[in-house]
Amino acid sequence: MATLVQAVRLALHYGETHLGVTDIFGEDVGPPLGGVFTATQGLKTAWNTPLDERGIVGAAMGLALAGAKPVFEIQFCDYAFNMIDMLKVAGNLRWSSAGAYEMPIVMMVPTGAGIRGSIYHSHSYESQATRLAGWKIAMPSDALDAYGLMLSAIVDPNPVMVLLPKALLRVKGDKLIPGEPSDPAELSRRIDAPVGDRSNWQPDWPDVREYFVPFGSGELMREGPTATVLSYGRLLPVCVQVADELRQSHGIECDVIDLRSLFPYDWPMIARSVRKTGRVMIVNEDTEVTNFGEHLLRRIVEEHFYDLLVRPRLVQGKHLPGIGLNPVYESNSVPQPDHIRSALLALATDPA
Amino acid sequence: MATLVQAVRLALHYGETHLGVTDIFGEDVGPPLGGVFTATQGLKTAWNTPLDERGIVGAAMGLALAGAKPVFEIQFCDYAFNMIDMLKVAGNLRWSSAGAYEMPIVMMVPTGAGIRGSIYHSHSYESQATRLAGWKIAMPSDALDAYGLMLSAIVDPNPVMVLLPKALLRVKGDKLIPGEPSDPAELSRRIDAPVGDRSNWQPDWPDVREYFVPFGSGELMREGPTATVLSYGRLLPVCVQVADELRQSHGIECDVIDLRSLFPYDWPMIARSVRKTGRVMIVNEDTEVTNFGEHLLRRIVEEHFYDLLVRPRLVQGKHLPGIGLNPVYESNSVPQPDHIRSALLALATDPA
Amino acid sequence: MPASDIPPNHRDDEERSVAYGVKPSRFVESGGEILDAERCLEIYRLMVRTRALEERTIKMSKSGEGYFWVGGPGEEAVNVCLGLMIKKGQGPAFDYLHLHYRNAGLLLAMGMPMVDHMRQMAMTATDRHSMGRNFVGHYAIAAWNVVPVTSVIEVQYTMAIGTAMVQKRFESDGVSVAVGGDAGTAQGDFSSCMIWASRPGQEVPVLMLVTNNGYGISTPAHTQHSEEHISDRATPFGIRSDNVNGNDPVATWRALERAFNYCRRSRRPYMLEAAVSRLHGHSSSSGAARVGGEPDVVKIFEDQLIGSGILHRELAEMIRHDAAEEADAAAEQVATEPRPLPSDVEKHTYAPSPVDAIYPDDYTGLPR
Amino acid sequence: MPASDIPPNHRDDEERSVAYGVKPSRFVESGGEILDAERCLEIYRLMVRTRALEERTIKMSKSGEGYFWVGGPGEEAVNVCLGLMIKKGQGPAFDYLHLHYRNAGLLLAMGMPMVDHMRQMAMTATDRHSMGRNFVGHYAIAAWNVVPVTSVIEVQYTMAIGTAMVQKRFESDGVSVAVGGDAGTAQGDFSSCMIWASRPGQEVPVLMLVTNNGYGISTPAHTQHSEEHISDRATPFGIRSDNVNGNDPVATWRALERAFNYCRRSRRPYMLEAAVSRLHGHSSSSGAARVGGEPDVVKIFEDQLIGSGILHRELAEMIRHDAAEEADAAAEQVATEPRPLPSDVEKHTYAPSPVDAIYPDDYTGLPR
Ligand SMILES: Cc1ncc(C[n+]2csc(CCOP(=O)(O)OP(=O)(O)O)c2C)c(N)n1
Ligand SMILES: Cc1ncc(C[n+]2csc(CCOP(=O)(O)OP(=O)(O)O)c2C)c(N)n1
Ligand SMILES: [Mg+2]
Ligand SMILES: [Mg+2]
Repeated sequence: MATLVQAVRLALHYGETHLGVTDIFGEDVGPPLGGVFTATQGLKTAWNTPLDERGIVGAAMGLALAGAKPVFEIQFCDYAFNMIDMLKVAGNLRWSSAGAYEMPIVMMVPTGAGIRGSIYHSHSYESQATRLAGWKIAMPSDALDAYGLMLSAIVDPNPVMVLLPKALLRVKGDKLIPGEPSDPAELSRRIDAPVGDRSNWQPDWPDVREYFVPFGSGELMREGPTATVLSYGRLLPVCVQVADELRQSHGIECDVIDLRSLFPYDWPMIARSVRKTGRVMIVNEDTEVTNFGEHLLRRIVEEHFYDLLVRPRLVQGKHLPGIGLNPVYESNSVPQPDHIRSALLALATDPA
Repeated sequence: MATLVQAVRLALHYGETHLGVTDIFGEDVGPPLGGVFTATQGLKTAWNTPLDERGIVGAAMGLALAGAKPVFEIQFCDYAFNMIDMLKVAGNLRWSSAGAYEMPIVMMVPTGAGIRGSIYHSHSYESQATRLAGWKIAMPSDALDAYGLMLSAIVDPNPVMVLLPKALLRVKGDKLIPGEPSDPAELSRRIDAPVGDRSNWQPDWPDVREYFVPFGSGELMREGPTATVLSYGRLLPVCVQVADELRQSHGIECDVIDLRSLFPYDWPMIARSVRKTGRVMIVNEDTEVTNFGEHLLRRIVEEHFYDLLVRPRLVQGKHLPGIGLNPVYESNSVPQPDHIRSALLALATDPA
Repeated sequence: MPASDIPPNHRDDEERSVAYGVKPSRFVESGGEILDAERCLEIYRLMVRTRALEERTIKMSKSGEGYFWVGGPGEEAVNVCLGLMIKKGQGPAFDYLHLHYRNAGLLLAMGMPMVDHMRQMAMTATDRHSMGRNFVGHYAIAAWNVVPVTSVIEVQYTMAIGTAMVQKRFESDGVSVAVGGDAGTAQGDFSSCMIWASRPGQEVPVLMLVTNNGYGISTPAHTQHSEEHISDRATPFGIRSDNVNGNDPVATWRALERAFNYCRRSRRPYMLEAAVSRLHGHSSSSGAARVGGEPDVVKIFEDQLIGSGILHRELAEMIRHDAAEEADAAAEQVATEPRPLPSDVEKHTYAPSPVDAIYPDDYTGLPR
Repeated sequence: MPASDIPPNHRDDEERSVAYGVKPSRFVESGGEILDAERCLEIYRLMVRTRALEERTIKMSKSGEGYFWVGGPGEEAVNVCLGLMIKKGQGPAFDYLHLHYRNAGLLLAMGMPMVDHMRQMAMTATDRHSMGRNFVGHYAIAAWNVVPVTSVIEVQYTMAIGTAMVQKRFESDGVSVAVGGDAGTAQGDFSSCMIWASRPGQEVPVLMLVTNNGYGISTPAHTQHSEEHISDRATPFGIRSDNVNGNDPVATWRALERAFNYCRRSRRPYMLEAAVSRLHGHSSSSGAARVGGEPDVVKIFEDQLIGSGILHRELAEMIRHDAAEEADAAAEQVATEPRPLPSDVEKHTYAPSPVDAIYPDDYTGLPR
């Protein structure tokens, strides 16, 4: 099975061969490197930019205005805070001009902690991103969703941001992408650039096919009557694992929802589950003051207050200036499996 | 009584004469204009910068690192989205360096709608600002608080942002600043620059005195057993007015809390009121996805869920790409007195 | 002046004039340049119309027919000359325009009716640029490649990189024109544009035009900028540049012509700085009253044309009168046009999408 | 070489050498410059120590004693020469250092013990720069005006404006030194620094130093930058500039000396670009293996010193050996030092404040 980052690469390949992608660019995105996480290796329309995030966003907007279909990468979301004004412009340009222009750009950006990235390779971005009106925001937690969300991002004529969980990029999926060779070693041989000199290397792309994960559609990963767990990205697999453990150890069965699309989010799926369980936990790793999880909680409280049996929980990153390099920092500021487990157990067993 | 913007000016005067402020700067902050809202007229340390917000923040940080005490203005918060990376650095620099350096900078910035400012003079900033770990964020709703919060911002050795509600800048306070002449016409004659040539004008500063509003201290504007209204900035006076009307018309009496300090916020005051009333409404004009009000709601729900008698309300701005110039846009995207009134009435009368 | 009297170094002008379908009988000389009379008259008429439009718009900001005014009185020559040179149309074969908020003259010269400007000032639902959402002069016209003007200073220079890349690929002679003020060049985006537009082997046809009025709101340029000419900043990047007196329409025409010729042919960037006046202060926020001490390009050009016998005082008077009437009529027309409705607030947020389960068409509020 | 043999145009060098307390008996000539032998040996020794420190640190990144490595093998000459010229101390009377992540040599030359660098690599609680929070080489030393290094490329150039303003006011001869790479100059902040540092009548003593290693991570500079020399960008702002071969320590010393002299005396900005090698790739992310094809400044200088009879091969061997031992000992020492604790996570967020009802001392989690 493809890893998440291979899935992104396959999606971009499909995008540039079938969906009209004209430009894939960013710092170190073109040859020889093909992206610091290899997301753009071997792509025919990938190119390198100057070290200038504002220029990257501006160029993407201009390309889109002139009818091209750009996908750009910001190397780490930690470096996507010097051009939020431009992201705002991209999000408001259609509205401001009463529909005169569209802004079909795709931004992809590695986010979150988990790679020993110290203060500047550990930021989260969803709370920032979901504030950008006019944008759609997605965050896959596995390879197939990454493929399907990237394809949706490409065909959607609006600005779309795909947040890539850094720590999951090298994790293999458990479902095949349509057209993906079933042997992961074969896939790697065909599409991963060799170490060392790559000047004569050419990928041998498998014949992957169209597969969309529509915006606004979550995925119910586990089903159960007791509680609702809402998550996405890096901590989603942890939530699934914790839910499985609690089923084993305590016979507690929960809905685990992978949002996948953060804006728009799958409100029907969330509401259905909350009505059913009356117990809600929201999990993400972004810092906890003015956090996107707090928005989800607000919607739930505003519309399902009387359906809630016990107090809802949010498990989030601490409000701190950074995540330090020594592992003691990350394990004490970003939710760990233990925190999630004890929070879920408490939620499930609170007397109603 | 001084207007809010006069209070800011008096605070800056006190700051540069008694509290060690060395530099007050920003675009059009120095002579001849003294700020697009006149906040910096006549100040001896006020100077103009190039049109470059990144340079402004960087210069402020450097000044602070070298022992100066800078106060800088960003002309409108609408233009404070191209340097959020630098605000993050300012907030994390002490933490990152394990206390090697402090970062005593003050940023003041007009925010919010209400001045027919169209798409780019109507943004709010509190949801953005409260995400900045390491910063303290304040927002006055009247002149005296503006004075007291500015003085606290100046003496606090950490980065402090003072959000100034644009639409209230010309509103007169109802309490005198210590040392303020009681005749507002006299005050104006003494400290407002004349129209036209000002090259020979000198302000005649009144002898204002020290007055601090500490961070983390809210103000209980109205008291009552029925409900808790949490607000700040531009909509705070509207909440007070609505609360007064409901007392008149329906005999409903509510706590109205002016947060004043958004981070840290006065949790003891909030918790006390929520325990008392069990009914909560949070009001601000920022857009509603990942809004600071949602954080306050989360704290309340997480810690006082079982104290809540009815579902809490949030009254916030709509999730939209902008606020348009024609008044129909603002009145249909930013909370209006009517919305606040009907939400409060519903909150107060919901069957528990 | 018979054709044979044209000095030899102006012969190319004669040829161009013929190409324009103008009988090359008369010329105006100024700033060491020469321009044929009919072109001068055309420019003059457009400058007068622009001025009338601006003045009527300022009046609206004071009368309550609109709120905020910002515009370009003093920049008419640059705008009109630019507008007349634009390769007008939709898509990368044509010029892209990345403007700021002082470009009414440019749009008038391209053929925009005054009423299109007035509608934005009056915030009508019929405002084609923004449906009453944006400040006046914040144009957006897809059919002419006028990309939406945003109030955020200088971001237009970064967007111009992208449109110019597409133009270069299409092997058209289209140019991406980015226009901004002098103070704005302090933003990093101005520098980004130079770096990106001059990438070795990847140069793109961006015409960076700086209208230097000597101020950013209240701040004099000379207190913040050490550059003798802003356009000198192009040199280290191998970008060709020039500067011109924007109060001299003839010189401005020629400077712009050279700039466009270079960009169209070489497919490389060019920077032109034009010194202009700011006749009504920064915007209505500073009163928008007529300020003294600044040369008035319309008056200067009028005197020049009258002095060289091309324009009669009576004709000038008539042109001014017609322009004012045209502006009044446009203002009157928009006064009764429909305003946007509460139901319009969310419109045009999203384009329809086949892969969106919540917003297949437009935005409709938070997901439900 | 007796003093009388010194060519006349190097006489000032002799005087300077005397001022340094060095007997001007021997000199090294290189790149058209000359430098006395004792200084050369001092530089050489520091360069070797820097290289040893870097190599040991790289080893830590592979052995698990630390994680990520980034540093400056190839930039030793610039760093060491710079470090020896710093007016070291706290406050505006001294130089401020706004660095990036390749400046170990600079700090060693200023007198930082190796163990201070190693502690950050090993993420110990004793790490004086960041208490185990930041990547190696992200120094912060208040006593020496080394302001905290942040990974965000190029923001140091904007902060340098502020420290230089204070230095100018104090009428000291302190300089604010900002150091960054070549690719980073594409960020607008580099341009901001030039604009702010050269404001007419408000010039400030910023020394902008660009270490040009020809790459930003994997991207060759020549594919993105049209400037022949980055330092040419200073010219339009009236900022003096120069460029130098950073693989020539003698030329580098002289170029830096001129730069500092200018800034210290004129209280104005200066830009120096140094061409350097990148001997171990960008960082441990790209393997940090030694790469071929790049000149090695330590080797070059060693050969130069040996060739001119100033250094014996045996002494060079010994210096290298000692440096490696010193680095090993430092690495060993930090291995057993305490690590930060869970209770340290919130420490140093806030400075104590008399006007904070919630956080009078440090941050303690959300308000309660
Ligand atoms: C990023 C940003 N910062 C600040 C402003 C506020 N502002 C609007 S116009 C202006 C001055 C612009 O001066 P200049 O670039 O010379 O253009 P001019 O108005 O003189 O034509 C400023 C500071 C803005 N619109 N955008
Ligand atoms: C704002 C920002 N964008 C991207 C990065 C990621 N990054 C780290 S180093 C680097 C390349 C820097 O190249 P250069 O400025 O030439 O310095 P060098 O590393 O070559 O010394 C990049 C892109 C960053 N740290 N900061
Ligand atoms: Mg200007
Ligand atoms: Mg480099």
